[in-house]
Amino acid sequence: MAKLTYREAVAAGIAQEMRRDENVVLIGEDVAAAGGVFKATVGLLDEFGPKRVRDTPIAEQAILGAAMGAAMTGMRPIAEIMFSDFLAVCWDIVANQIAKTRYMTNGQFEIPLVIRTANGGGSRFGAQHSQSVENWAMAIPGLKVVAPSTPADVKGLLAAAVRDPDPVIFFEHKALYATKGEVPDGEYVDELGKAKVLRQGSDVTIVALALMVPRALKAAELLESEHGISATVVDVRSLVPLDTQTIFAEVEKTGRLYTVEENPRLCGWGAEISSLVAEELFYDLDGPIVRITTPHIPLPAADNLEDATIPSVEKIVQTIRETAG
Amino acid sequence: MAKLTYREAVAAGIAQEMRRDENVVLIGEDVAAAGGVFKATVGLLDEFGPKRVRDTPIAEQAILGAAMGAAMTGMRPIAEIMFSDFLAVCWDIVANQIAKTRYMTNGQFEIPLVIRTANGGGSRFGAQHSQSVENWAMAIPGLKVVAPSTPADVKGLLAAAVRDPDPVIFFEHKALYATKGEVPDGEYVDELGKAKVLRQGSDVTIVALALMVPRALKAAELLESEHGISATVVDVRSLVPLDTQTIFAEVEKTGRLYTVEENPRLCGWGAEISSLVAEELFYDLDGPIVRITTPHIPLPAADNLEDATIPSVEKIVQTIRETAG
Amino acid sequence: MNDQQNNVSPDNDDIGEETRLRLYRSQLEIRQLENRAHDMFLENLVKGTSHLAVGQEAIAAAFGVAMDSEDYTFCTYRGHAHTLARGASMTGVLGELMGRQCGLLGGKGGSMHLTDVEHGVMGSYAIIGAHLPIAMGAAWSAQYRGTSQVTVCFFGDGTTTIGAFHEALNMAAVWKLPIVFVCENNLYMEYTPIGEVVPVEHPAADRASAYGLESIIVDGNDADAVYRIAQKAIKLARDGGGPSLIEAKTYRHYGHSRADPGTYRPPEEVEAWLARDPIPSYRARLAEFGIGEEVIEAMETEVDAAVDEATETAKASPIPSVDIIDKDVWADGGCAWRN
Amino acid sequence: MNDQQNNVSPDNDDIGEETRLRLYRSQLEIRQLENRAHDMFLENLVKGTSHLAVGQEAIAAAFGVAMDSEDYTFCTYRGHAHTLARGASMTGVLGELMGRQCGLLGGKGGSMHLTDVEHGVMGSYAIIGAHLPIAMGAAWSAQYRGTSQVTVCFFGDGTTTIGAFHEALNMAAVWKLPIVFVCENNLYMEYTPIGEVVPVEHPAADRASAYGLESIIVDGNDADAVYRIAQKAIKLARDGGGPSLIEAKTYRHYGHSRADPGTYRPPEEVEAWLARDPIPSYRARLAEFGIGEEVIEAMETEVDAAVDEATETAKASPIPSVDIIDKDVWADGGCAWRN
Ligand SMILES: Cc1ncc(C[n+]2csc(CCOP(=O)(O)OP(=O)(O)O)c2C)c(N)n1
Ligand SMILES: Cc1ncc(C[n+]2csc(CCOP(=O)(O)OP(=O)(O)O)c2C)c(N)n1
Ligand SMILES: [Mg+2]
Ligand SMILES: [Mg+2]
Repeated sequence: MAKLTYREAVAAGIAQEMRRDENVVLIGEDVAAAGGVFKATVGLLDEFGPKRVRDTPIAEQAILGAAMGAAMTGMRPIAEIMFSDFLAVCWDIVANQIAKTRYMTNGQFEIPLVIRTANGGGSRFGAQHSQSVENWAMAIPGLKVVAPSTPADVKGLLAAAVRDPDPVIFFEHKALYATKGEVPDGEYVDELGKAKVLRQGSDVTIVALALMVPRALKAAELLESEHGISATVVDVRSLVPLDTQTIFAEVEKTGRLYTVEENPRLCGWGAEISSLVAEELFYDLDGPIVRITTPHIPLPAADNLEDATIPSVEKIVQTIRETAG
Repeated sequence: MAKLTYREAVAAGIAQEMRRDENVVLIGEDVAAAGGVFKATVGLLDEFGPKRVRDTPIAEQAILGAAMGAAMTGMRPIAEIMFSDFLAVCWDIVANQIAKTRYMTNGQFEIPLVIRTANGGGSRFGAQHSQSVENWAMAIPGLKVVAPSTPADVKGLLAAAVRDPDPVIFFEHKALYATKGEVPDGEYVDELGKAKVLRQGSDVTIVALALMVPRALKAAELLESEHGISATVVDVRSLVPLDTQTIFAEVEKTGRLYTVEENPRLCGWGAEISSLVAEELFYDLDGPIVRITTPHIPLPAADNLEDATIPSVEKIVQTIRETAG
Repeated sequence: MNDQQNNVSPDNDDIGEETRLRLYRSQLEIRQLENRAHDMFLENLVKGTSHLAVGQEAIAAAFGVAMDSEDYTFCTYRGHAHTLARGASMTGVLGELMGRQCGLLGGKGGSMHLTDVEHGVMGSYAIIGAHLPIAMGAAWSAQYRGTSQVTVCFFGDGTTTIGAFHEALNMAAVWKLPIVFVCENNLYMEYTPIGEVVPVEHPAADRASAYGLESIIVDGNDADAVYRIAQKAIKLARDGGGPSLIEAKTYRHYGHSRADPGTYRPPEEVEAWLARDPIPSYRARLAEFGIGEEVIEAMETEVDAAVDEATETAKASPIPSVDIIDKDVWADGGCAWRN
Repeated sequence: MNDQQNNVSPDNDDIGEETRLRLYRSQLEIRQLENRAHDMFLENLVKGTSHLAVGQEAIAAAFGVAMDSEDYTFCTYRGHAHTLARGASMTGVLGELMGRQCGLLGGKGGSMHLTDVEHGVMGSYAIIGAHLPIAMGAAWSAQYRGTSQVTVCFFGDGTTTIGAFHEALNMAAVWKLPIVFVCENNLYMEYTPIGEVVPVEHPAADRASAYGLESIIVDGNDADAVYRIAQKAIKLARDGGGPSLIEAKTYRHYGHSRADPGTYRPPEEVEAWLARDPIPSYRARLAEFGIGEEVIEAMETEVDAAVDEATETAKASPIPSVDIIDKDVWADGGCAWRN
């Protein structure tokens, strides 16, 4: 096991797949010579050359159109959309073309591509460079949606995404790029659609994603040590496919569900999980399902404002303490 | 009261507001000379002239950019996006610009504009011209979201949307354009953010929107007459602001909530309402919250396939019959 | 600018009889099938919407004949013509319009999404502009994989004002991709004349230089002229010379779509263009080049019969089983988003 | 093409001393404030990211001076310069970069969204291309309301490849809107040379003809040259003559953003452009036109003092109250999405 940063794990996952399969290529703005604005693709141009690692114009529709056309004709492109906020400028290609073409053509195409994008807040970049939009992707039939919280998951899930025959939107979290963790050496491939139980408790189940996972874990520690509340923490990892089995099993055990979402409140992924549980596990519940989310507002930029907006460890602790009684 | 079609009510609402305020203008593809592809803007060019009713190039980003820039500088534009599916090609202007600019600038701007768009299925147009995407809009902080089900609501809510100082996405339903209903004569303005209780029952509460409203009403009749189940039907009308007071009051009375959504399952507006109820009304519930939605798939085109996909009266009846016990 | 002429006489024929007959047959097939589709609307056998290319057949036919079987076509909702021109089955096309099991997409896609991968028809796209970047991607793939495949991407004049057009042209030019962009300028977007929404005379050709490309305009109602230009552009692409942007002037005889009688068009304009109908004029040219009336008539009879047969087969085809609704969202064949 | 020269001598001065002093002062203010912002990054007083316009000041300054106070400016994340050039307060700019209460946006927007409606600064937009259609909308509004306001919209070379650029230019041209599009070609998008992603030499000017516009290139490091072109284009717009597209050649001295040391640029290139720094050369020109050293120095001292004072005021400003988080999502001042 090597210790890698989350950003190094991105490059490691891509490199692993590019070595294995020459149809895997990487395109995006400043991904090649510059190694990406988040330095998550450093070294790939050197190893694989400009034919396979390509800088593009600022033209997100062209980038994803290129990826889709290539995926329809035998390639396995990885396309970077620098910030997930910019998915909005190419949303038609994502939501209407990539997602629907296999179905509309009665299965004539496979569209095996990965869209990597830097998601989430915490960098004081303001409302157009900090959004968590994983719920936008989850709402679109035909897309798979992954959002890892650790370097190991980055490598393993990215490899799985590249090998998957369907289009996968891969949300990397900006505020996690610098974090470090053990990553299995050698070829490492994880499985899409599996949640991970990171901590087992008996009172409440906390379901979290990406940056919210370390916060939920920390909150669980504090709940235990300071408030005597024992919490399970589940890292959802993959919104589509959604591992309802794992989530449901944990909710059944504790009878209480908390979701911790970075996306703004309305129609977030936590709403979907909440509604599934309220429908299918209603009689196992011992109390209300509580969603902890960024409020339904654009994200402010100043440090103290941003910190007070995105769910924090304190916010999680406080909400659970006040409602888990 | 005159009997108008839903499409005539669109033109009537726009005309009412254009007569009142010369800063109200209408732009879009083929809205002027042709009166709109759904004939919902017939007569407006004749009455108000080409300065106020303008045909545009096929350039949805330009259309909404024009509307936003105009709204920031004293006008009250109404912009048509022909099919709501095309919101994807201008999603950046909607979600990142129009929705966020007031907040980001600390309130320096008001952005009073209306985006009208034809939403929903039932016309055998296939997956790129039939989507229900009101949940996309609901997920974006800074947007108001309205979806009327009757000609009267079209006129009244459209007028309210034009007068509202915030950006409103106004979803007209394609399959309702030909329906008729009484519309108040003279100046008629409704209020955004108010749901309507259309039918009062004692066993279950059905919450529906747009095309799903007449289906829910019909289902409620059948449930009553054939299965002895007494259903309340609430027309949500406005997703943002959301009238939780009215919805909650009705759920409290029956103890059972059913949502009927045309949008595909994941992260639909029903999930949001379900999660609100599961959090705030948990102890008033007598059984699971059930969501009836279009499955999480792109919409097929052939008549029989489309009919079997979007929630039908039968599907609503059957689901409630099987679960309301 | 490259306004194409026909300075060719029967003694000096660069195209040849066999190709000419293919060009005529393809135009005829499209015309007859489109007219049949129109009739079937009126009988309410075709559902949803539908966008006919009657009047514009020469363009699809000429490219269809000029392309190799491995090449890729991308087209729009007005794509029955381009789909047929690559060899897709008439039954498959009509069946799809009617929402039948025998449809190219099994009824799932409808008239706006005709696709037939086996014949290189890489899809019909219903959102303006979207398919230009996607076609560009297929061209990139051919370049990357080192095949000699060329991509041809058809679109309308109204499409030249949307962002995706610009993004695709720019990237195709920078990457020197093997693609031919074909703008069928039929003078109207839906109901609005193109001149009211574009500040230049030639919506595509006047923009070629913005991408470092040659300005090319061709008479889209003359299959020979289009065929020559197509051959040249396809060869350029195949030889690594990069993309072309071609503007073909043409006119649609019907309205924009099923719902549109096309009354916004001046009668003189319609008449003038009907007089330039590509099919009778091409028929006359066949005669000029010495092809016998009996050969032509035999072909016409054959095509009529083929369209009749396809119509009957499609009518006899059952509607799709509702089981397919849950199929093929994912590559595993299903639609499960959860375990 | 319209390559601007300075064939003007001190005896034949079309610009005049007062304007020249305003041009110099504006450039200086921008330069000093940007350098101060840079220093404050290093002290970690400026948070998030930040994109400096050092080296490109002449463009913002010249337009700032040429515009009327009622006119509208739209700019990008690299917009401190354009914001200051319209008269926004230095404290407001620095305060926003630092996330303080005194910031132009109260700390809510950050460095990429500077806006000051009172001074006609209609916003800084951080998503490439988006503000071109929005600026076009403001110009349409001025035309509709019958005011004489002109809109000026600044953007970079890299922005010429995105769809929104194309859509906005086309519609502005068709509607003959009172707007001036100004492309600041600093040779790079972020880290990638513009020549690698655009198939023409001049990313904006070579595309003007696609919108029926004149091709205009100007030395963006010469405030006088930019001022002359600005006056002309603004007058054209104000007189109902429609839009212009101007390409101003320039160079940024720092990297793209806070995180970027700019090492991908050849040292010779950097050196050559540093030698063409707009500010020392403009200072020399002032002397040429007979403006005394003491006048210049007094101005420089004044500007330094103003920047110092703004820095101290901003530093002393408290951080925003968290109460504002819930404010101004809606025009009613609040953020309620439910009753
Ligand atoms: C993004 C988008 N906007 C609008 C439409 C509606 N629409 C369908 S066809 C059409 C006109 C297209 O004109 P043109 O490109 O000239 O093609 P033609 O129909 O003439 O073949 C429009 C506006 C669409 N499908 N997609
Ligand atoms: C749609 C979109 N794509 C990518 C980016 C990331 N990005 C920010 S600045 C920039 C380069 C812009 O280059 P240019 O237009 O030349 O402006 P400059 O920074 O040189 O002033 C890029 C790619 C963005 N903000 N928006
Ligand atoms: Mg056309
Ligand atoms: Mg640049």
